[in-house]
Amino acid sequence: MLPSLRALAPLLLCAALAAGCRAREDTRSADRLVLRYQPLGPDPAPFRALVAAFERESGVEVEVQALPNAADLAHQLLVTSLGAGGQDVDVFVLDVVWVAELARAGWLADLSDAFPPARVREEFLAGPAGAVVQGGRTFAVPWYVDVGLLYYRKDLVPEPPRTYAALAAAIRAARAEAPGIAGFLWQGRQYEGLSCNFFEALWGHGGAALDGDRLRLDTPAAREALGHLRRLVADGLSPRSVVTAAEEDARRAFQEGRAVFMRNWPYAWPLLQDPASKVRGKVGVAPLPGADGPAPGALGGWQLAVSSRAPAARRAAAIRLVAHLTSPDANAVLAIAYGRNPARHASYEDPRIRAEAPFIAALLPRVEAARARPVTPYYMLAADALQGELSAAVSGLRSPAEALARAQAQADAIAGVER
Amino acid sequence: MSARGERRLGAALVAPAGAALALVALGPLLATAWLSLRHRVPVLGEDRFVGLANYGALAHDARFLGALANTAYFTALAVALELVLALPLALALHHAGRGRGGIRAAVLVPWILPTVVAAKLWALLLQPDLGLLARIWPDGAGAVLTRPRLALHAAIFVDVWKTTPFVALLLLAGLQAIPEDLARAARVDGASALRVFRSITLPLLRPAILLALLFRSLDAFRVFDVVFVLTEGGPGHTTEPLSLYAYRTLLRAGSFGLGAAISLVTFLCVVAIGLAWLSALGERRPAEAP
Amino acid sequence: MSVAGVRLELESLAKSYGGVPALRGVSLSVGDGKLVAVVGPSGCGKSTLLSLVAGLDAPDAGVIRIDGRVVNDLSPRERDVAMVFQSYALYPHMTVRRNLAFPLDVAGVPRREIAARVEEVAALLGLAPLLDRRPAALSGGQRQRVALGRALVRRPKVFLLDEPLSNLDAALRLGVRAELKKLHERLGATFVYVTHDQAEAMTLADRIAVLRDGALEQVGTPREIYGAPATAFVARFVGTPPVNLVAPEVLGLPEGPIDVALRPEDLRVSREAGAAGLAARVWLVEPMGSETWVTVERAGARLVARCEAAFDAPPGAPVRLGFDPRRLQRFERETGRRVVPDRPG
Amino acid sequence: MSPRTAWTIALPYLAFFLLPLGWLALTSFWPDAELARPLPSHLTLENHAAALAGGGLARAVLNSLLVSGATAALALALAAPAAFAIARLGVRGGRALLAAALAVSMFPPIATAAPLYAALRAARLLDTLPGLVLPYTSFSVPLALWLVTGTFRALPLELYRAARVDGCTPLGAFRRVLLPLAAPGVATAGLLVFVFAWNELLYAVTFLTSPSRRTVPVALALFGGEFRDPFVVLAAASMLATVPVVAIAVLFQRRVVAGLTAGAVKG
Repeated sequence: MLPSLRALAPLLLCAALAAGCRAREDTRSADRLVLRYQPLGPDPAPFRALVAAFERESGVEVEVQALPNAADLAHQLLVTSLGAGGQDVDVFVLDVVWVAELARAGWLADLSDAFPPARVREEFLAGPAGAVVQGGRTFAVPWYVDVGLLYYRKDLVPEPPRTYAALAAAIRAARAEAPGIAGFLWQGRQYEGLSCNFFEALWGHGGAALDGDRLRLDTPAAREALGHLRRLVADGLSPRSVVTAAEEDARRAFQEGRAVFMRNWPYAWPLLQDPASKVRGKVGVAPLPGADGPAPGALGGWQLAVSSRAPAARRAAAIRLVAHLTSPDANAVLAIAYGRNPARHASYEDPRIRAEAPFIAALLPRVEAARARPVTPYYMLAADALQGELSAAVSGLRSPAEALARAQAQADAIAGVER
Repeated sequence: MSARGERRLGAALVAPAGAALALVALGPLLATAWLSLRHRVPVLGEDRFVGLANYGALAHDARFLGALANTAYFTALAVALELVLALPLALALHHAGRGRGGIRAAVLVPWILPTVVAAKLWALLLQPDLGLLARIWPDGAGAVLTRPRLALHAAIFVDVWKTTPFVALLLLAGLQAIPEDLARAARVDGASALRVFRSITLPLLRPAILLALLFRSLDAFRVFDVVFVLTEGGPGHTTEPLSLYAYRTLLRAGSFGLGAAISLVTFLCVVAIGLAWLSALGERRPAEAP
Repeated sequence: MSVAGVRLELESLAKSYGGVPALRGVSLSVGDGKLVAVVGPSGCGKSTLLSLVAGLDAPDAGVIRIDGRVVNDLSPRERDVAMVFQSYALYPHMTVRRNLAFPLDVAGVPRREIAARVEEVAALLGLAPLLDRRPAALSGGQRQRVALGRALVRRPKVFLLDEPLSNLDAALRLGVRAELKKLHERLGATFVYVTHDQAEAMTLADRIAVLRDGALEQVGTPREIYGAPATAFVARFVGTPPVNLVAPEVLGLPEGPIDVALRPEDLRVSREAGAAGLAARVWLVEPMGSETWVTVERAGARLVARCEAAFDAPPGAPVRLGFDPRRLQRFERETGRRVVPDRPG
Repeated sequence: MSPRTAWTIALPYLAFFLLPLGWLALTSFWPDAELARPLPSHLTLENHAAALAGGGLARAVLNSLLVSGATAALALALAAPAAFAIARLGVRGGRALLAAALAVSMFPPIATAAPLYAALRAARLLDTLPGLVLPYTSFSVPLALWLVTGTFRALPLELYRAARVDGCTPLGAFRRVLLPLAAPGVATAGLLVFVFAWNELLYAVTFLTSPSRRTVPVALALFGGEFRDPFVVLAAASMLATVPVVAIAVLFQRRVVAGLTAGAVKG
């Protein structure tokens, strides 16, 4: 008697599990939206308040689902659920380099009526506006932006360098003062951050990587740019460790006062000013250097898009949610509570932001100059091959010329087969 | 119940497990096999039958061949080290007497720790600037991740740290099945402790060892998390295993057909390894009494 | 306590494993309350026979009848047989009490009756002080008795014993053997007793079945088996020391297509010079206390004789051999079959 | 080997396994801003507080315990009878099934994620805990099957036969005699399956979307921001999440091993 009950226990447990969890229905009504985004910061309250305000105004319930912070995983989740033709998500975030790809796949609703391309170009920064408007139609709305910056030690460097040569000279000068200090920290690990660093160097050498839809990687400027990155390591201007470094590796070392320069995103700023930071009050921010003068920083950040799979009624509600979350007021919440740079020009004049997030307000020139990585549907397809070759060159496995030739061949193979 | 009834009962008992496997594991496997014969990039709206073209492309793909070599090297070295390290540990656990529960709990923790955390812990310890090891040996072990030809060994090391307890537990289960009288008899026969181990324990432990080798080599061949957290396959793909290549092809590049082909090749390698171990296992298992 | 014995009949039983025959057409009838010993060298099919009777394996052909009822398609639980295994197969996770109670428990016997019957069996076998121990804490003899008790407690129609004494040391074995014999006499149940030890079979059995390579060589009372073995194999299998089986010329008889067998007690060895008989030389002398075994060499063959205790001779000493030709048994050399004296051959 | 020798051998292992864990524990008390320093200026409980904030981690631990427990129970419920049948009932093609099970389960999880996603959605099991238990179970049945089959084979055949002659049906012999004796092996298999389910991230992150259904690895993966990698919080969270599992594992092991002294099986 008892033993047979025991044998049933697993089944009962499963039944209990099933009873405790309702199956998700594909046919949600129009007054229930699903929003997928990556957590903005440790404290979810300000964002929740923002969403709650929308729920009150519109009478639409919003279910918030978190995407993992690993961009690859987030991309996978979207491709898995959208590619399967599912309706389980209505509004979701997109990296700048995903918009073209997912728009071409037909998974993004056309938002041109609510956000006419002309108005998007006018109200939003040029970089993100260029990424979300594809073929004269709007497929996403910029939410917040990021940009590559040069952090430098004000106590060791009198003037931020505007050229690579000046950067090298400044490092040598600072080392005379502080022996053993590392020079320039950046992100050389085999991942998307390395691509950002590479494109910044490419633009700094006056190059470009796009020819129509086609990626152009094997160019003289690209070879110079990659050679420059490799030389930073080989000549000791950057420590060998940059070939495995991501943002946090660089930020932590810089925060401990171990380096003169660092390339990083704006998120590092408040952390460097932490009371426990060794460089608090000693850090300045400047445009990245170039061969002949400052170079644009790479554009990062996220856009909000609406699933084309959502039925019309829900799509309309979803578009209203996007409008709410990208409004100037929402820009202010994100800037003040989470330190995210607004995607709207006007927000940088917002008195609330100027008062409570002066660092963000001061970044206007940087975000205006920010440039997107190549906007092409093939970028994500080729990014993987590109990262591996860039990493191989930076770590000295191959010459820059050879690495770029290989990357070009792989990118062509992908795009060529696709067409 | 007649013998035929027993066989029928046996089939009935095996059926649920078989069905579970077929439904949830075999189905996706076949789906993937079919996919590997197609050229399919959902984001580009491409989906057509291409036969074996994906496999043909892999045969000339330097990155694929590199990943295959990385994976094989990782598997061989990690599994060998784990076995060599786990055997004494299993013996110690078996003979520890008082307090063995404590040791068992302690050595199991690395294995229970989520792989992501274990890998991040070691990523922190191995971080080339600030990691603990970098501070102790600035240009030695501490900088291992920056060296293309050494970085893979860091991943192997972390895998060994995390998985040796698993192997030890498998071997412990094997040790517990060996009658103690055998070792006692051999001791009485004048064999030294080492001799008992070599002539009694080791041969009887052979099935457990082969089982551990089987499971670990199959699992190690699919290594993913450790490498992903430590190096993401860099520098320059020198630490990239097949599963990571498949992952990137599927999820980042969204090339499902090619990704499926890589997965399937990985799978076939795993099957080959499995069959090799199985035949080794089979030779050693005496014919079952009827 | 006693159990009603029943008749067990086997008809043309055959069984093979993976194409290798283990039993070929064995027919055997065991009377109610009798103890039949199945003997033979290891691998002869003894254990297979027990498995088939117990219902642990199904025969390829043939019929098994218990108490007149065909049981081929019945499961072990429906056959009402009990079995004592060579390794005793005590359940290590149960106490002696639960081991003994197990068959009754499985059969759904009421709790109080189980307790009573366990007590009864424990008293019978002297297990009472051990009831709350686990098998690991018992000596070999104690385990053996628990195994026996577990069989007894069911009061089955047929007892199957698979080499029940082979794991006991020699001294204990004789004692338990005697106990078993008394137990069988008292119970009056039908026993099938498998052993490779002919002495056990001779002392215990009402009838002995000699198996060789899966076929019966002979079935008979111990006296028939010893005195009139049907084959050379049977002759050699029973008796200690073993029978002398030699070519006839060794014993000074005319050559022929036969071997002759002579029991050691029928061979006389004489040291007296000039005595009549065949000349031989002493090879080995083994004093056994009450008698002495003497091995002699003659014509390249060795023969054993049981002599009086006082016999002694150094190796190589010349002796004379004598025997009564009527005690000789003849077997065809080709088939091993007994040559019946009144038939020519 | 004497207990003393055993301890001498075990000690270096303990150091090898535990020192990094000690470092992890220390890290969980480390102020985030000072992570790059050789030693922290002070210790803090902020990370643990951050890990527990919102109750997400506690919920995740509960979910993980449910999912892993159900997976282990279900996998054993499927594997143990099958293992018994293969080991003792002479199922035709038992070996082939073992091999096939192994092969199928060794398919790279990443390749099966998409088809499984579609299947689970069709079954309306997406974003439910049973929807996770199902694939976990089928991927851990082979390991359980192998280990338990081995354990059953190691038990003397005569015990099974004795139980049959004593009146048990095949299933009765399995339940009353073989299963209790195989308990250590079954427990080991259960523990291995439990930990596999406990650790799994890819399926969990793909098939579960609601915050209230996250498992521990998913919850851990969601700490931090786009660039921020608050390892100290992750360390605190993993310490908090790991303690109950270690406790369960130890209790589980000890309970099963107790009372079954080695050598008793041979009788």
